[in-house]
Amino acid sequence: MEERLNDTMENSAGNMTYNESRDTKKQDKKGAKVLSIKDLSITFKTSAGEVNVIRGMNLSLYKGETLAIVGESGSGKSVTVKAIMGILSNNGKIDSGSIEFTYHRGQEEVKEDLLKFSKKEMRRRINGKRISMVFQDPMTSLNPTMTVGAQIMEGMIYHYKTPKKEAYQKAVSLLELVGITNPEKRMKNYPHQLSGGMRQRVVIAIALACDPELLICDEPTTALDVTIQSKILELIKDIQEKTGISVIYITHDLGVVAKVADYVAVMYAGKIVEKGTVDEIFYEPKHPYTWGLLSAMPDLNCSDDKLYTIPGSPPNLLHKIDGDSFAPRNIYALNIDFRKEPPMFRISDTHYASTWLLHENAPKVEMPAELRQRIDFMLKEAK
Amino acid sequence: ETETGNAGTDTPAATEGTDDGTATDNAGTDTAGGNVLNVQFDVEVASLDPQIATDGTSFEVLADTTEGLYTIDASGLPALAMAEGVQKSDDGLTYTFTLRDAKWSNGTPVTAADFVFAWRRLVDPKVASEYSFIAEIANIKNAADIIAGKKEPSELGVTAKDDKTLEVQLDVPVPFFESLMAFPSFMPVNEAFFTQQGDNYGTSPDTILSNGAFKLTSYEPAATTISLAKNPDYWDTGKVGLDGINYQVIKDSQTAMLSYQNGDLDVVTLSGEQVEQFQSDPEFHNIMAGYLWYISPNQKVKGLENLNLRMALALAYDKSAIVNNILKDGSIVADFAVPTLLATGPDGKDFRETTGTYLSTDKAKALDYWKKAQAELGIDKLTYTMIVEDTESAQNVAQFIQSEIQTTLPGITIKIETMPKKNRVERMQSGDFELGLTRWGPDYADPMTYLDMWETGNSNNYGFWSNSDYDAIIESAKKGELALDPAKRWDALKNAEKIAMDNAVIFPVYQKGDAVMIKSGVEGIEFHSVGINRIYKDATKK
Amino acid sequence: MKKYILKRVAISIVTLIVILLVLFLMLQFMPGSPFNDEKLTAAQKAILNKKYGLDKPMFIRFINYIKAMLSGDFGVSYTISKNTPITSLLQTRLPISLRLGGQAILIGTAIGLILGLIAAIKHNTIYDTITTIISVLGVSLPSYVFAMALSYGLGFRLKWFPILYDAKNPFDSSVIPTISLCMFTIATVARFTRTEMLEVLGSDYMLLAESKGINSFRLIFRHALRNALIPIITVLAPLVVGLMTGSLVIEKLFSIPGIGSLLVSAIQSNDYNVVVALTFIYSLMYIGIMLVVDILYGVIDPRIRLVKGDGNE
Amino acid sequence: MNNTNTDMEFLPGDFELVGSEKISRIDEAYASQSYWHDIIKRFTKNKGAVAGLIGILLIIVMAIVGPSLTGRTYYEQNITHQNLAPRVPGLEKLGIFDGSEKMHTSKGSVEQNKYISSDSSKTTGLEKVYYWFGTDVLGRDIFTRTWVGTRISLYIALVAVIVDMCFGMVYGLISGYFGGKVDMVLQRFSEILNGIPTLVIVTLLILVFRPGLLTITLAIAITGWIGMSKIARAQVLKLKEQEFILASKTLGARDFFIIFKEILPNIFGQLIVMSMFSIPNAIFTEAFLAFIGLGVLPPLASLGTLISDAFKSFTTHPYMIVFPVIVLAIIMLSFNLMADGLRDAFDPKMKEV
Amino acid sequence: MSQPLLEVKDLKQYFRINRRFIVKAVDGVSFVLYPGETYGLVGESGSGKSTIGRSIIRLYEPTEGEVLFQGVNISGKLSAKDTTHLRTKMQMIFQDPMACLNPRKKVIDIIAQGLDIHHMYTSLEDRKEKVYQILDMVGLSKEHANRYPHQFSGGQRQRIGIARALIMNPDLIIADEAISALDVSIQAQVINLMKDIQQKTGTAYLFIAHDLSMVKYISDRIGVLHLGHMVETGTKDEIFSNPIHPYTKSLLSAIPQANPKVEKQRVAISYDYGTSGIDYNKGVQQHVGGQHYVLATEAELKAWQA
Ligand SMILES: Nc1ncnc2c1ncn2[C@@H]1O[C@H](COP(=O)(O)OP(=O)(O)OP(=O)(O)O)[C@@H](O)[C@H]1O
Ligand SMILES: Nc1ncnc2c1ncn2[C@@H]1O[C@H](COP(=O)(O)OP(=O)(O)OP(=O)(O)O)[C@@H](O)[C@H]1O
Ligand SMILES: [Mg+2]
Ligand SMILES: [Mg+2]
Repeated sequence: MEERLNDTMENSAGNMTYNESRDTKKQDKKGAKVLSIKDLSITFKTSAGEVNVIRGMNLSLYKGETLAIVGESGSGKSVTVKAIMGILSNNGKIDSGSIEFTYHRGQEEVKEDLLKFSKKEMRRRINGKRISMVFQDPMTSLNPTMTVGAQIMEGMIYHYKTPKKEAYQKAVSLLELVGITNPEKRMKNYPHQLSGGMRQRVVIAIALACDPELLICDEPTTALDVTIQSKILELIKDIQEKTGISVIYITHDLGVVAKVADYVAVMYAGKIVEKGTVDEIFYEPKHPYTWGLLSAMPDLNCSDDKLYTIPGSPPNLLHKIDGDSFAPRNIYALNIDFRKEPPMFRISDTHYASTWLLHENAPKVEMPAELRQRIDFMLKEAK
Repeated sequence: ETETGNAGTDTPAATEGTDDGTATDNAGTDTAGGNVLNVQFDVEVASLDPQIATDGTSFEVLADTTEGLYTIDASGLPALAMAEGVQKSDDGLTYTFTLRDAKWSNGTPVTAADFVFAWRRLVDPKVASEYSFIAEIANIKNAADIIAGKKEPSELGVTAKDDKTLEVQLDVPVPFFESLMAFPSFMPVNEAFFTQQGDNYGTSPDTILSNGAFKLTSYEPAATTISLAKNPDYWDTGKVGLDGINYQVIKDSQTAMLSYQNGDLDVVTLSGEQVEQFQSDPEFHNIMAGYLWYISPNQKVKGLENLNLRMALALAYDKSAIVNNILKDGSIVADFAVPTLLATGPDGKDFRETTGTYLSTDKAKALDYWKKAQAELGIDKLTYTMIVEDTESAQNVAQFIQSEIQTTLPGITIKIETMPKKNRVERMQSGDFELGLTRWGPDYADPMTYLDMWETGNSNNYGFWSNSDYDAIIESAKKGELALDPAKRWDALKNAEKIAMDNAVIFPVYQKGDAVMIKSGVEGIEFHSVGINRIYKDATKK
Repeated sequence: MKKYILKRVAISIVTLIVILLVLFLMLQFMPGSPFNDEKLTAAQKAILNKKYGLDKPMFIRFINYIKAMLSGDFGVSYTISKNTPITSLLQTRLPISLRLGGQAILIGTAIGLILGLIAAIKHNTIYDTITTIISVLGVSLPSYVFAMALSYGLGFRLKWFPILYDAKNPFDSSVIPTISLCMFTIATVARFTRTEMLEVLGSDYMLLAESKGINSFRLIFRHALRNALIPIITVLAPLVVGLMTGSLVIEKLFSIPGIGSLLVSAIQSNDYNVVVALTFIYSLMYIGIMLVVDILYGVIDPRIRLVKGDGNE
Repeated sequence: MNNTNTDMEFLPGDFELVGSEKISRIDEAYASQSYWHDIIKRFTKNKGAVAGLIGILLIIVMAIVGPSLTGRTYYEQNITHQNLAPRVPGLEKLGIFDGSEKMHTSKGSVEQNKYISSDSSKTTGLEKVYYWFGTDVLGRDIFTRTWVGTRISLYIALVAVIVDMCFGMVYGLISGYFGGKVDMVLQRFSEILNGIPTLVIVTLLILVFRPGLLTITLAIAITGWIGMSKIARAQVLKLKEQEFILASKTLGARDFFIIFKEILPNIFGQLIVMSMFSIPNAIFTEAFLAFIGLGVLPPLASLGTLISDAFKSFTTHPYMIVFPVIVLAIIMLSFNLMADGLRDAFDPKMKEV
Repeated sequence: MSQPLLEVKDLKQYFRINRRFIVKAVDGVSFVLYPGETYGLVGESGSGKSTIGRSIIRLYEPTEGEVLFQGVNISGKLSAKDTTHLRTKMQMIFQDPMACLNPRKKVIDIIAQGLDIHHMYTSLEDRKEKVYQILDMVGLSKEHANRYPHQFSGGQRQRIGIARALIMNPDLIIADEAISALDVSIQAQVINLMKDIQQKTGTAYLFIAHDLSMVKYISDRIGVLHLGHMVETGTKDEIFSNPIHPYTKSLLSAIPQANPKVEKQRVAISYDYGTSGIDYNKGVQQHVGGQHYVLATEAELKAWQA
């Protein structure tokens, strides 16, 4: 399998070899590329100055695949997917890059750069119908003045002219699917009458209502208990299996990532710092940030020791970052990290990481011992 | 939102006046179609019941539709109307009228009983006509007692000898009795029709009868448009030149003028502001009105009891600047207490023609008086507040007088308080004022309509001035021996005016004129300053 | 909710009676009387007062009035249209004011909303600035200045519309008055719409709606507007009352036989019954509309609960 | 692709571990921003707000110095100078403000200039006279009167805002926050007050009050606050179930603490904007008061009375109304722009420009 | 064990949606909480966890039942003294760190709010000092005191929320999903912080959360809630190693593990109240052993344990 998450390689250095060949087997199974983000850079204008929130991002997604994006709060996960949907806030500007989306119009397959679409075109052709999104904050992302039923049915009626009755039936069954009891009654409720978890499920139902080709879930299950969470994740999986849609998950819950993702992208400060298959990321992480992330997670089996935390806080993107943005928090930082930005180093056809530690000249640094231990335990468990 | 508006619904009454407004030729564009005159009113008609109506606007419409015993002719003198002839007894106490063959618009003849019915209503306390006092002025027998509730209305000194003969008895001879008979309060009402309509009388074209030149075709209470059409049953219908009249109530003078310029109106009244613009226009006319504007000093206020101070104030402001620069509507300087063109004496001359002028502006003299007053009062500074009603012209005049007095008489400060007219009247009647800019309109064509105001105890003697010589003259001229001798009475009234003016009881300012625009082609509208303001019977429109 | 409305209606009736009582008290102190013509003597005034029952104590008059009112009798006018039953005055005048005010409110609200929406959607652009200026001018210029400018321009110079109101041609002749009346509404609505819409448009649920791919029209009108309506209807309510009960100035300027100009004359001439009847109508509308607004609050935004315990046991 | 790699220059120490000492622990993202500095920056970046501020300063300066610029007093009458159109030295050469005006009569319109006689053999005595804004019907200088009137109107604006803020706002906050019975009673009370047409109430004030600024203040205080109270109430209804309010409650915050310390700061911006809308209302209420005799005493005038007086000459001498209206419009526009700017600047959430 | 800090006895909290529809959010829940202990409350969303928290802290008026806090009944009408006691000694941390901080107030004022309300300082200097101390305790610096909430990251905001609660020196903190909006490393920060604080001050926590690994990590005892009923409670070991109630079982089986190879295969046990034939209203709290109780009838308990 070849470089499949990373189409344009900014850089490849050292002993890593760069291979253009394609893994045809994989492609056959998973189908064509649905989404391909190239060199995306996004800036927000604020009173304090311009904030470069996404700083050159590359990502692809194939049909039927599930991609998980993880990373620190504020690293730009939501901004990225909002850019895909064309719903960036007005002060945001896309400086460069492209987002190519392949979809079906009737039988025909079309590939278009979403960034070239006007908002109006996006709404008419893409949003809801072909890409739909589950929003991060269920408390505020439902319209407080519309019943949840109306909000679920709206997309169907609008896009497909579904008769009201049919839409109603479908909405009820969707609510049932996402595990809401008494769906008929809940249809008539206003969002404030539902608990946070219920609201989140409603948001999911809205996203599923129009049978999209690409589903983006921005922290879809943070407010849900684990039973419902797993129900919903399975539901999405089922749908994915049946219809072959592609899914992007954004989540903080590594358990969820482990459950659903085929591929994982780790974001830090507007960049993808590591990406690879889910196994690669969980069992062979290469980037110090990923190490931190995996260590911080509490483990059902681990002891009462203190949880590991990553020191410091994320960089202020208002200021220009010299070198590696993670360097100030990185206990394995090299001198060059403060001077030069690391390129994407290729580890395997599917696994890339952006850290100088992978450079041939760098000292051999292994992941922290506790993490190693934990991974070993996990691997053992897996057998 | 704020509101500017005219409170004024009070109006003069009685006979006589002058005409000034017969318009010139030239065809104008006619929008109303036919020969219909479009006239502006600035208030709504309050009532079309002759015994209830009190205001000039109502009177004007009443005069279009209803005719009393007399009407006022173009020269302002009473002319026979429903009465065909009259006989006056030698003692001047009994009048016998013979009625002409005239019909109400429902076909019933106009009879003497219609007059009796109407006049009894006028004095009946149950009807509570606000104008019942006019029957007292006319001195009709028992009127005062009936009004006061001491006698029954049926005891009023008026009787229908037969259908066409009406006899009226007076307590005291009244020199202006015939012109009073043209006053709308004395207009007839058909009893049968009136009782039939009950409370609805006079509220729509169907509930009112006409015996005059026009009849109503469109009207409702407080309507802003009223239409009249020529009455074919009118006894003198051949002489009526118009096919009809449309009244349009427009309270804002600027809108009215725009409508006039648009051709929607034929007759419109101008505000002072507009005069400057239109005064050289051939369609512009000045009409003398009866109102006298004056300042009333309250003599109970410290300082104002001093004659020198009153004289100083009365002479200190430039009246000609007021009429020429501020009002510009044909108003004239008032150096008198009884207006011009109000009353004609036994000598056949206007009252003013044979009397002098008083209190003419003289700033130097004013200053002298002020010095004397300062010495007498032992002060050198004074502040008075002048209360003024909220109309545009009153305010401008007041501010001008304020500035004039303050410059002419150093040491005197005048403050101005503006208020709605009813507040001003209330405060003046209760003596709660220092200086007040006020006005008085005539009720009937006799100097007495002004002079009896300054009698001791009269409710309109705002300044509480009291002079026994003056009181004696007035009393005698009303009911005493002077009443029996018109010529002597006339001279005595001139003397009374002199006494009042020499005492500076009031500080006259101006006699009001009206500025109207009349479309060329409209002719023959009669304007009067007393009673019915405009009569359209002889008007024509080309 | 039904209980709440019933309770509110009951309280509103009491409020109305209190208003009338206060009014009676106040009228008691109005300078002068309906018969305050200088020419009337004290005796004559006494006769008139007696005829109309004005000699009775205030409280008795109040009770009598309420009694008569219940049977639909608002008394007669004393001065404006002597002895005319006020009901018949209202019959002809009220519909005119209602229609004109209604027109102005509808048009004003519609235009105001549109302007406000444009300003909010095109935030910080020239459109935004223009609407700000329009709405500031709309409130800072008195309506009579607008009215006169319009009748001069459209009526007199261009002759597009008649200057005066004409009952026979109520459509054409109400164009200029309606425009002058709705300026204030336009301005107010535009401004509040803009402020609120800016907030709403920036909210998360608008993003969700946008991501559903529905068109802008639906986005704005189905999703955003309702959430912005609370302050708008709050400011709109008194405007509705004010306009529907007749504008004092505009009716005078255009000779519109409505109840606004009637109120002015009535106050100026102490025509008590007319003042009371018109105030009653005004209060009735005011209270009614406030009630509607309060109910609307709950309908528009289901989170707003006016009654404690409604939904929370 | 590898060629980029060859360009890379590595320094000798590049690939050495830094060690933990260089790792930052305190973030300095906002350390440099001071609160006031930030507000001022946000305010000054807002062009409208700055324009508004300049407008207000300009109007205030003119209200202070304007009346003494022409050497004429606001009450000085010169009846021979009445109804003169504006004439400004310098500008008159451009054909504007040259003292001429158009008069429409039934014969058509004529251009006339009262300063200079059309008959060159005659003089008007006004050739050297300049009235920048013209004169009124009594020959008073409109320029001076306008700026004197501005003083009064600014005072009224201040009163209106204070009444709104002190009374209407508090009333609405309390009514909305407590809801239930309190709301019922307070709302009914304001209904009674508002259910009687303002015209009736204000007309009756004449019995109790004497003209003057105190009366104006009171009249505005009686009815001016209700609109604001309704807005404040509506805003509170929206906010009072928010989580940070609940948080305050769990801390045992008293109701008034919550109302004034928690809710108010969050709606203050909106309320400021709202209160700007009550200014013109107050200004015209004063004009109406003047009309029934409770405003400032003539010859003193406010912008409102100047406008309502000049309105009577609208079709004949339109210039009389133009200047007071323009000044009023500038005041309103400036206040509103500034209020918008202030609201945005004081809103710490507003990150966007 | 010592005297309980908090005793919840048969708490019921109903919401009336409309005349016909009443939500029984909490339907007869009892549990105790001891000083210095952490009690984790888990359960389905909508099962009434937040409602319990809010009823205890008296944001809602309980429909029925008793809440005793340090021996004082706080479920009825409260005297001024008891109110002050309740409001100072029991605090809450909210789920959404942004929504629960007043956006127009500086951090120092937000944190000092409780002090202000209960006049718990001698001078402004003292107030400032106390805030700085707390800031330090939650790992913020005093430079942060003059900022506004939006100028912080999510984790920092939650720290502010914690600081606000801590400054009152409470005996009980109710943390309603205090960490679910945060990312993993920040969650870890906050949890570490809470544990630290507990060690230092002996504060008890009522910890409401979804993330069972976190709950397991922090709690001493756990209560499992379902449809307004406490279906099972016990120490974390009792619950995790010996779950009895089918809902608990299903819940535990659904915990996702950050181990892709395992996770992808794992199948959760499903549980549906409607079809399970269980009636919570019939069950009583059955003692299983230790502090382990299950809501069940005798028969059910037998069946489940088999
Ligand atoms: N409209 C905006 N204006 C200015 N900055 C913005 C805007 N929207 C997002 N940002 C900034 O962009 C950065 C990335 O935000 P984003 O919402 O994508 O984070 P995230 O990765 O989704 O974090 P979380 O996990 O907390 O949701 C943040 O620093 C945020 O402050
Ligand atoms: N104010 C309220 N009015 C009406 N119903 C309410 C209210 N608050 C909560 N409910 C209902 O009570 C039930 C329990 O809600 P609660 O918020 O306690 O659940 P939760 O366990 O906290 O759920 P989540 O984990 O999703 O936050 C839900 O059915 C909810 O709809
Ligand atoms: Mg996000
Ligand atoms: Mg909850």
